[in-house]
Amino acid sequence: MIEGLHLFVDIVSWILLIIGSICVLIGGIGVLRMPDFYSRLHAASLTDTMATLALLSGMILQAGFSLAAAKLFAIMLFLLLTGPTATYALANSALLSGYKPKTDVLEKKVS
Amino acid sequence: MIFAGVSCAILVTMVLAIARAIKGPTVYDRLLAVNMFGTKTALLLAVIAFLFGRADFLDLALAYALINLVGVLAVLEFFQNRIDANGDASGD
Amino acid sequence: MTIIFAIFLLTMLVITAVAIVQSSNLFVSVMLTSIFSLLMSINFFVLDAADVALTEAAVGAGITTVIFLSALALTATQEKPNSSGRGIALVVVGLTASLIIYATFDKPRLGDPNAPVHQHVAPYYLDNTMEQMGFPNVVTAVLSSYRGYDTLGEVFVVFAACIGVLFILDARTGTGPMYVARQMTGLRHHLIPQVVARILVPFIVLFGLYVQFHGEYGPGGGFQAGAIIATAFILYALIEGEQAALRAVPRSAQLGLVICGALLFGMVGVLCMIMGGEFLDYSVLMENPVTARQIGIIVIEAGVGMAVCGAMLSIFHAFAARSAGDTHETV
Amino acid sequence: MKLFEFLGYYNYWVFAVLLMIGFYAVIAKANLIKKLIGLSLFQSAVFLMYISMDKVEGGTAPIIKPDAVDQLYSNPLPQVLILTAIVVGVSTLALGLAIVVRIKERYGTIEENEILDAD
Repeated sequence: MIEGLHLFVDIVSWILLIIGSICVLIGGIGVLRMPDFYSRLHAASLTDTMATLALLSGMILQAGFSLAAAKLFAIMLFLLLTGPTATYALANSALLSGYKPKTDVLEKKVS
Repeated sequence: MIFAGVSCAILVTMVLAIARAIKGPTVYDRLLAVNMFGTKTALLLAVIAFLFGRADFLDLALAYALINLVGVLAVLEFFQNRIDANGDASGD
Repeated sequence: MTIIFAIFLLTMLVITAVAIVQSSNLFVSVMLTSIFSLLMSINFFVLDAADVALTEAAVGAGITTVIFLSALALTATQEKPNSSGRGIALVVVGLTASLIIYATFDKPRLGDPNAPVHQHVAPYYLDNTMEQMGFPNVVTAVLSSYRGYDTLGEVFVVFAACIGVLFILDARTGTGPMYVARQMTGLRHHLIPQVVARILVPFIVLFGLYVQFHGEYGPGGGFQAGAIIATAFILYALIEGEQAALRAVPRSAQLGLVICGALLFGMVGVLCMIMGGEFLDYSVLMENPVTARQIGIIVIEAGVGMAVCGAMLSIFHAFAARSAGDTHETV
Repeated sequence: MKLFEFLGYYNYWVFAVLLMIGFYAVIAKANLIKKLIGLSLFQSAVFLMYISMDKVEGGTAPIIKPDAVDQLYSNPLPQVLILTAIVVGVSTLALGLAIVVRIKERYGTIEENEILDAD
């Protein structure tokens, strides 16, 4: 029973870690390949939220019930708090400074 | 072994972020790349701490998670002043 | 594994360094410098230097960037093109680089346990720290006890640099109109960062105190803690403006921290002499030498933390006050 | 194995290259802030070399694990030197920047050749 539980926790944490890695990679590629600043921001925020959540919860499951798990939880909490804040601040100040989103790419695709 | 894979994924993302930081074109793009690089550093440090089996070194990742915001806010603070002073928004 | 990591990270380091020097926009250079510092910190961590990595994290993530930016706000952000002497410089640099690389082949390979550097005093420190100090972090033990003189010197260098910056930038404790900084404007529009940063500041201070007092058992100590706590107050100054930050921690308090920290360190040494030992020989402070050393180390680490925190804060405020509303200078 | 032996010097090569990149910025650039950035690159290169020397193969950071037997630890001495040097480096950098700010106020420029012309 305990063996089975351990295996289950391991499998769940691996799945979470793999999802996290894929999200990190997608975000990275998006930051490089997206056409303008706001869409890049969108890609980067994926790594700030989803990847952080998946990777760190995977690691918490691996760490078990220990001090390390508490520290990982704190890291997750603060990353989830500061990452979107930085993204928001960036987007807001870019918009305030008059930097407009690029829309012609989308229009070309639609028409 | 899975941690080695995760750290490789994060390393590749860091390379991409550096490419964006060097390419630009606007200051905001670079700032975005720097911020992303900071959060990825925190994640990578946490993963490496696990990979090396010394989970007591998670303090480093915690330090980055806490103070990474300061750099971005500082750039916005001083940069906004610049823009107001010059009256132009291109920034580059 | 380590070697693959190292090659990856070090190559990124070189690319970033080239980009820093290449870029003609100084803002861009400073941003890339902060990436450089992050990479450096990971490198230190991979090379088994957790304490150094934490120091680089504490200093590089906040303070260096902020000081550079406030200096840029006071000077210029664009470098003027200038190509005179570039050829000679490139030749000199290339020659020297190849000379140094040629010389590295005489060095022991990375990680060689028989390298001369590992044979001298390091084994003594590693073998005796647990017994003589009673705590596991050898770096803290060497920093504050075995090599206490060095650290005292470094604290006084930080102290002197802080005094120098204050003299050069003429940031007096006076309250005349010219020294009261105007409210910074950059983050006035941003409500969400303000709220989040207000939540964050106490946690950063708490983490700093943890690093300060956990330094004997994990990575940490006075230098790192001082930088982290200073970063917290710098964040407060960024979101609330200069005036609010100076109300919270006035200039006199910052200078007091620096002076008290440096004096505390020195006084512990003098106290050891009064008690009949040598300068900074903590074992005479109490009956039990191990407890005495621990007490001495905690006190001097607190002194280091205070001095570094005060110095970083006064340096930041000296720059920020000038950039905020400085029009009185008529040299 | 031979390749890994050879790659054992990679840290020192990067040290040499970084050192010279920093040095190039100091001697070839006329902008004073760029010179200071170059100086801090130079400084970081030196830090990297010291920390490279402290690494021991199979070792770990010098925080002693009480229960481990025959555990190798990296050398604590270079770490102590660099730990203090990082903080001192920031304070001296701030001193340099303060001088640059005063030069800008006095001469109105931070380009070396223009300052020399103005004198």
